[in-house]
Amino acid sequence: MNYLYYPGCSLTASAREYDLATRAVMAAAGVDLTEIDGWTCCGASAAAPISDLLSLSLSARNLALAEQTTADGQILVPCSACYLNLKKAHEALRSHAKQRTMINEALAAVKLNATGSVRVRHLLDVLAVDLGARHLAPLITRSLSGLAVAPYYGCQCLRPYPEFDDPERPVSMEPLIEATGASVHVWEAGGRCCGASLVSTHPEAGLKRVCSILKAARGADLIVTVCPMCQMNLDAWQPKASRMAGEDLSITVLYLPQLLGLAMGLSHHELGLDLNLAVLGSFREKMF
Amino acid sequence: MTQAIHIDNEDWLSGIRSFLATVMDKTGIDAMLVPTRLAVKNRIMPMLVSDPARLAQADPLSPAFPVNGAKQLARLTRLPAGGKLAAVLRPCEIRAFNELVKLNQGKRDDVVIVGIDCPGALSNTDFRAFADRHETIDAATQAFCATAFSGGPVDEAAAFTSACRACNHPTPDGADIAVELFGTDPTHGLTARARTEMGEAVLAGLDLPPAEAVLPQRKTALTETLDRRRQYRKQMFASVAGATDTIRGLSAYLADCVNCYNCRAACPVCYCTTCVFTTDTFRHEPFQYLQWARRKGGVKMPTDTLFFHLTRMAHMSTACVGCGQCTNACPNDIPLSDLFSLVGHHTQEAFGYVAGLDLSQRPPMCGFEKEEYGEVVGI
Amino acid sequence: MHPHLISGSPTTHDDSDAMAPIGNLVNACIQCGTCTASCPNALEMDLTPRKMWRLVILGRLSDVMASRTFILCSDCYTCTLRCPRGLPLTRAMEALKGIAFARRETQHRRSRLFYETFMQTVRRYGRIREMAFMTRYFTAMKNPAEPFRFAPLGLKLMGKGKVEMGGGKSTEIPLAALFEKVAALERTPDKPLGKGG
Amino acid sequence: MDRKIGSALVAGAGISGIRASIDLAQMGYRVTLIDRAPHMGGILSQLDYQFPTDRCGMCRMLPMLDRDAGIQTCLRKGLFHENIDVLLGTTLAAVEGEPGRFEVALNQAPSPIDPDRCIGCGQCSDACPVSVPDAFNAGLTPRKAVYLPVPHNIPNTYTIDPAACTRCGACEPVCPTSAIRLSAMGRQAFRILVVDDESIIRQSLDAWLGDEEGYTVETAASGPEALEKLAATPFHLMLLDIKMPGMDGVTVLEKARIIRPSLNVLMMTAYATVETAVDAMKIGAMDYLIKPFEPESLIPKVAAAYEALQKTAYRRQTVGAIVLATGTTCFDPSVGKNPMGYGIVPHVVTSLAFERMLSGTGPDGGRLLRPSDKRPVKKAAWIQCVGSRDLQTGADFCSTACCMFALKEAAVARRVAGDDFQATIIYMDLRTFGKNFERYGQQTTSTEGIRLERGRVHSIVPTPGSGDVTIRWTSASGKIREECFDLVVLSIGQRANPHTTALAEGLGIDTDGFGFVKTAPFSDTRTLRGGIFAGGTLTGPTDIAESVIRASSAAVNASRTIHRAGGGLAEKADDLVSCRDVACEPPRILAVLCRCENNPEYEKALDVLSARLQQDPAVARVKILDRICTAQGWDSLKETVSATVNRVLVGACRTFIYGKKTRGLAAAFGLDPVLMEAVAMDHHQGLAAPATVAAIMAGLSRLKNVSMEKDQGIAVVNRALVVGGGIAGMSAALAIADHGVDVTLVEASDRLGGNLAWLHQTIDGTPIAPFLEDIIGQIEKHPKIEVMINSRVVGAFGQAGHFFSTIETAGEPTTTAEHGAVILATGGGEAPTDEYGYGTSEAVVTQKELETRIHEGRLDTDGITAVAMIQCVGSREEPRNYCSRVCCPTALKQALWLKSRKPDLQVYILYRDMMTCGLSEAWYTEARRQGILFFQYRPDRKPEVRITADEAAPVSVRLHDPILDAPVEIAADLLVLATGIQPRLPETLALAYGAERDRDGFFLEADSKWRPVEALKAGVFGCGIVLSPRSIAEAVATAEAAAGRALAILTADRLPAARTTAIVRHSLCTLCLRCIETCPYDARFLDDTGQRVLVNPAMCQGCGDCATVCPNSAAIVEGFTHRSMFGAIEGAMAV
Repeated sequence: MNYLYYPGCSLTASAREYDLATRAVMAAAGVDLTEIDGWTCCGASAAAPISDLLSLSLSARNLALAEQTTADGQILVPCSACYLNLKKAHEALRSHAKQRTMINEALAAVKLNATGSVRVRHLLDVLAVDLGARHLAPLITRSLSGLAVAPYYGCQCLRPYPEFDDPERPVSMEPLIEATGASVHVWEAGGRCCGASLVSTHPEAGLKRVCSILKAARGADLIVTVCPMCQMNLDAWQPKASRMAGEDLSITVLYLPQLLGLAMGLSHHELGLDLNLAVLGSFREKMF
Repeated sequence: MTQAIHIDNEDWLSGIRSFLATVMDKTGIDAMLVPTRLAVKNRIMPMLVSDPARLAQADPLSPAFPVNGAKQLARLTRLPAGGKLAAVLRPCEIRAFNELVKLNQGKRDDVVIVGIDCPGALSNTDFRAFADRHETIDAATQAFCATAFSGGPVDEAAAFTSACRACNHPTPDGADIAVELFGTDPTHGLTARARTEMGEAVLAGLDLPPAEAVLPQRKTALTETLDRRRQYRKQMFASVAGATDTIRGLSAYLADCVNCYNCRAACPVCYCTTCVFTTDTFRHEPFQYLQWARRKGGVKMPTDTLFFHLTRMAHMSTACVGCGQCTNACPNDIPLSDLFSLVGHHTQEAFGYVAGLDLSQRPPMCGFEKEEYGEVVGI
Repeated sequence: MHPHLISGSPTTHDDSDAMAPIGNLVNACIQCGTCTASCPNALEMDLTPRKMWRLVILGRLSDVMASRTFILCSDCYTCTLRCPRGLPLTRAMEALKGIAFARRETQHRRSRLFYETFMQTVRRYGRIREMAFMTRYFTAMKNPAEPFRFAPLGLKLMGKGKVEMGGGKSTEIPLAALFEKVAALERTPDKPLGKGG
Repeated sequence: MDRKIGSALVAGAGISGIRASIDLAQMGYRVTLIDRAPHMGGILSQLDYQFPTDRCGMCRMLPMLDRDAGIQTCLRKGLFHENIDVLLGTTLAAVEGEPGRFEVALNQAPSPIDPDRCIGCGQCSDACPVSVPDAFNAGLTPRKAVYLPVPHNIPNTYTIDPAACTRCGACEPVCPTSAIRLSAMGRQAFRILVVDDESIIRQSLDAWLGDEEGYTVETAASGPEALEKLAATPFHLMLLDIKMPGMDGVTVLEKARIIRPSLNVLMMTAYATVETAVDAMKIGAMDYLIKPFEPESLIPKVAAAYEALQKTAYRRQTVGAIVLATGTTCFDPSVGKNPMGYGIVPHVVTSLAFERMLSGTGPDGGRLLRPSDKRPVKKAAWIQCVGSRDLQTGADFCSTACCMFALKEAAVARRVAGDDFQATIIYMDLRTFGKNFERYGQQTTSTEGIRLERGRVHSIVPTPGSGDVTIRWTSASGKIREECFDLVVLSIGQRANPHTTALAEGLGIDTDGFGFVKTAPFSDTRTLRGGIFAGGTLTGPTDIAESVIRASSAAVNASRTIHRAGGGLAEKADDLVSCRDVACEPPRILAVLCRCENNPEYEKALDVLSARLQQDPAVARVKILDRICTAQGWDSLKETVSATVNRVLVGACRTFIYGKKTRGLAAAFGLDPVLMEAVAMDHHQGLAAPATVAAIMAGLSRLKNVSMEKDQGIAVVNRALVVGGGIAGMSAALAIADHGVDVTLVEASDRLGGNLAWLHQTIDGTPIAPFLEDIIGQIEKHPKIEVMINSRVVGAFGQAGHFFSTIETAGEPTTTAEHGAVILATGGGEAPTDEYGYGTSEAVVTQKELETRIHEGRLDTDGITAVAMIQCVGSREEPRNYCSRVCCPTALKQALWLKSRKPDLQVYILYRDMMTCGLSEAWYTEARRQGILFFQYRPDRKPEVRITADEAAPVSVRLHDPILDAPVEIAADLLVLATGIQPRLPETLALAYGAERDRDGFFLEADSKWRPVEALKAGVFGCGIVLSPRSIAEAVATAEAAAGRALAILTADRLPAARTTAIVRHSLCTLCLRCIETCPYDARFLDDTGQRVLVNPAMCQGCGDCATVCPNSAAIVEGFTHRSMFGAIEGAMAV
């Protein structure tokens, strides 16, 4: 299996461990990742309000680069926000002739042209559908039994494009978690919003989202995420959320590939576990 | 609207005779149905009187109650009679007549009804004995009136029928003109009061002096009478109910019945021209009688006596006015009226119905109500 | 309360033209309130989403701009998913942010600067350099207290070596040409991809 | 009048199909009624209660005239009519030909259980090891793979669900009557012979085709062996190897074609012998495969042969016209993007499941318990518009029935669960748009304590720590509400039947984007192909009453097609066999008892029973026959024919069979059918059970006392009188006249057309004037229609079959018309108003005035910038407390028209609940999209209108906007008031025909759901807006429905009286008239002399109310004389 790889800005900085773990787990699963050469920011959630065309063009630029590498390839995207932006651009290129023309007019300025021939895939989509528990289970060398894992999907890998999971009640992570021997923490918050950039821009509103998710995770040993924004909101802001809630909401938060990697016997160094902001001592003792 | 007149200076019997004659004369009545002494025998029967002179023999105050006059009046009013009619009736006769009117057997509009307070009546047997103890029928009536309306005993040998003792409607509420006697001194004349517009029109044309308001004595006498009757009625109901609450008990109660059907003939609200019991319906196949005999080892002949009474209950208990004529008619002294009053009381109660009182109240089971459907079939 | 005056006469309309493209997105709204009940941030909003859409449909731009409802949209797409009319509500929210930024609404300055600074970083480096972005943002905010709000987080990230401290020229892919071309295209009279278009 | 006979096909045996079938059967056609399901009744088989009665009542659809042509029984159990053949498990595979002569192919699923043998004992089900959710109980209970589709069906034959059945065979041996043949089911019935010398090939083909694909496979290792097998048993397909030692494949093929000429043969060849294979095809092989091959290349070829065989088994017949009534399905929330917790959160059920929970045949015997923990439900919420009005689920339509459905469910639930039951309905618009719906809604919500909440729920989650359900919605005021319920009911919408598209494609008719069948303009039932009509919900979601109306409309249109084509496709009716006159003979009864079990107890019971019967001198003979329900048994019954008996009593377990066959049996005996009596010997009770014996003895007694008098019925005047020359009256007149029946059409005004004269166009832009001209043209040139304008009916009397009407025409002498039926189509008009400043300003107009201005080109759109419309003016509150249904679509129509003329014109619509039911919802969506502004108002907070002096905006409307929770003021150039429709049915006219008006003055129908276009009094019909407010297409549908129902009378020479009718024995009658008063069908009346009570035998339904009130049996019902009743009682008592 071979995928083009679009890490996105976060994975080069605040979510470096996500990048490390993704690459490590994919390698262990025999999947080749080819990073798109010269990729740039997808525009995140900031471009669209400024300009739709800009937002689409920024993402399309990356699709164009991908097409140059493998015209009928598939891009694996670990970041949900990047995934959504690339997907929107892909959708515009595929389904809206007028938009395709406009985008390519803009891309002409950087001497690129995009057709939308590559497919955009979220990391979770690839893990759950292409690999699946059936493929991953044989790679598990270390059972994580005894751990209760709360699967946190966030929003943008589920919505608005219901590509690989039920956007109201996602389940795609469950077989993967179960494959590691861990149990799934049953909760309703898996697809609820983490607050996204509100946590930075309007913390009084955003932190409430964080609080409610962390509260719902009570009883779980850890939360796993598939998006750097979600991860940051759930781990980095834990102290602040705890203060806001007036109770200790600390919990270990890992990226999904980190959890899988642990079960596959990869080292914490390979998985970038040292970079995580919220790994409780108890968890550390148990696992490391 | 009530207009009342006073009839004075005479004894009641003379007073009422002169009053009826005045009504006939002044109101242009062609004929009047009134209890009257027979020319051929010292007996009282309803008579259709067209000659006002014959009213000298009229005697609506006598305790004689040979038949319920409602049935007779229905015959007179069923179709246009070609003349103006009046009728003098007991309260239970009026009630029975009203039931017949509802069943399209008579017309109320075509007749002026004079009703008279009723203290009760005697069975035919008792009346004959009572009458025979007096010189004349008039004397018997005078003797009766002397005590009856104040609640005293009528005669030592003669007692009111059970139906009368249990009657709770002794005043002629449905009449056009009501003659009030309860609580009144026989020597002080009597009061006739209009109860309808028609009655009012009649009285207005008589040139008789107006009466006073209702006397307090009347109220007292009525209250006492009703109390006494209620008590009797309660006891009577209890004892009949106790005796008939099983099929066996009921069969015993009616055991003396010989299917003479007299009770049915006497009943004022049994209105069928041909009763189903006199049709061929109950002339069973001989095979059938044999089957019955085979099944039980023996069957009482005539058959269907119990069924006859049950059928009559089913047909007329909602219309039963409790006049007592069934008991009066029974040659074998079955206290039928007690039983029918009891059953009538319950069936009428079930339908929120009172027989004979309100002409505008339709008899039960007369119409098809969609809403009842669910109740009846239970869905 | 003074009634909102609405009438067919455009003079009494309140800059409704500016919102017309958004109106086209949400006109079919039947005010059922699914968006409000679904929105994770509805409780923090001054206008419920339903109320805000109602105002958008009624063309009441200033009331909408005065609200922080659309700024508080965290792009979770739950309302978009659930809207029985299938309206692109999240997209309409983004478009409202765009209008507010373009109008330089003072009450939304902080958000605007956050977004604008972000894009400037992208324009200059091609990728987001978190430190550079934050520095620019705090400068733009001209609020000396602002950096402290993020200080603990920044320090934590730096401690983990998770913030690019500048340098690393090799990853710099300036996108000014693309930004300018887009701007030029949007200036042309026929702008099929204008805000919310 | 043309007397033509023909036949029709009705596809779909739900309520609409049943209605259409009965209508066609009553008009004399032979009807084939098919349904894909193994049971009748469609979705209504699952519903026990319908509003407004909150009961069933489907049986009211049964024919009231000529009742004896069918069996009067609960329609949810079955439909038995001598003109209707019901084929279940059958689909319409193909249609060829032209209107009037269609060749149809019907695909009947082979039934592994022989319905003639199955006695419904259920032993097969007990033996079946498979358990699946029972769709009948909406999955709330399990059932076996062999099961009863509907517990109350007659005949209640078990059936096998091929999808669930594992073919384990456990059921076959336990069946006491050997009714089950699993091998007859589907692919298993397809027999394949594999002939190959290599055992590996034989084995793998056996595995692929037998084990995997489910065919029956046998193998032969050589040519001779194959030929031996072919000679012994038939096969459908042979897979034949070419290269075999001894006899080669081609030789085998040649020989096989002699033994089995129609055998399909598929050659298997190596690459080297392809040429031989090609030659083999020349001598009759169907195809060849080159070895080695994969299952993927083999299986389609086998499947094709199988399909081809299936097609040859299609039942083919010729019909004159086709009515499609295949209905809709319920929306399944679990498949959508928003499952609403369904299938996820416990105690979230669909409205259909809730219906089953309330049912006595449901999971808990009608006690309202939660599905999983069986806790009584005391607090439930209904969530409306699940899968309706939801573009996310592809439903830009309103399912129409769910609002009333929820109100009914809540009301019934409250009755079932007690007064402490709390019901909450969360809705978007409460669409109480039908006749009496508004009052039912108001009454239900006030007296039944049902809480209504305007809102749309989204979040549905389990309440932590309990089995309850927490839901969240935004209240009208904007507050976010969260509440916990024992149970949440999803009011699921209707969906086009998924099979409709394929059906439509096959028939060459169109469907819309939602999968509903498209119809011709101004019709709800004419598909785009002549001769094919659609009833019920096939053309768009609707409720029961409208489904029934559409079904009747489709039926009458089908009938017109057959007439136009000349009719005459029906099997010839048997000539009436002359009957022996046995009236003067004493009864000599042949008693026949059926034996369907072979065991000593049964034999003993039969002996006892026959001895009992023989005791009666009227019984001439007792015969015991085996299994009369089988063809063999029936033949043996016919062999007992003898002239020595003059009455026949049949005691057997399934009397419905004899009900249908009685006439045949009677003919065999040369006796009147009334002398045949079939009595049910209930095998569930046992033959010796007192109830069984009692039933037989009662039957004996009925037979002994049967009356042979037969009423000759009433002569029919074959003319219809239609009162009212609007679209409804004209449509009805045309539908009747097209059948060759004369019609007198009376119109009060000086021209035909009614309201259509001022209507401009429909909401989809179809102009109305050409349509009206066309209709008037048809009327005027129709030789069978006599039009009387400037005329009115001033008096009438008579009965169904023969009415006399006095008609006054301006300036002409009064005439009297004699007719067999009357259709009242006097219509209605826009209600007057003086609200909202109407009459004080030219700027305030009604919707009619606006339409007229548009129609006459008097509306100057250039001069105006804003138009406001107020809906429900004087409607949905006393005294006009009903929804006029057309006003909301009308407002949308005008608004969209205005917008199309002048896009920047502002249009404001002030409404209470938008009543855009069915497919008109899409116009609502479109209007919103176009920027038309909608403001909801409550009746306790109505808009206030001020007429200003401002010329630029002469009208100012103030109201409270509930969403903004703020006052809003609208300045408009024009204010349009929707005042609704009021009927025009003079009381004297209604009374003249014995019809009644409802409290709002509309024509009172016999039953709002089941008999929606007829009065309780037979022969009197209503249609158009005199029935209730409706659109043009809906009015036309009612007109055609009324015409169809009237034709059931008008096409007969005499109205046949039923066997069981009341009579009067005048010598006994006392004329108390209680019987007249009590008769619910107005069948009794006093003759002109006033001295005799008479009965109209065609109208009498034999209910016996008269006999009950009559004290002396002057009123009796034929067949229920005292004698026979006593005998029946005696029979019962004698046990």
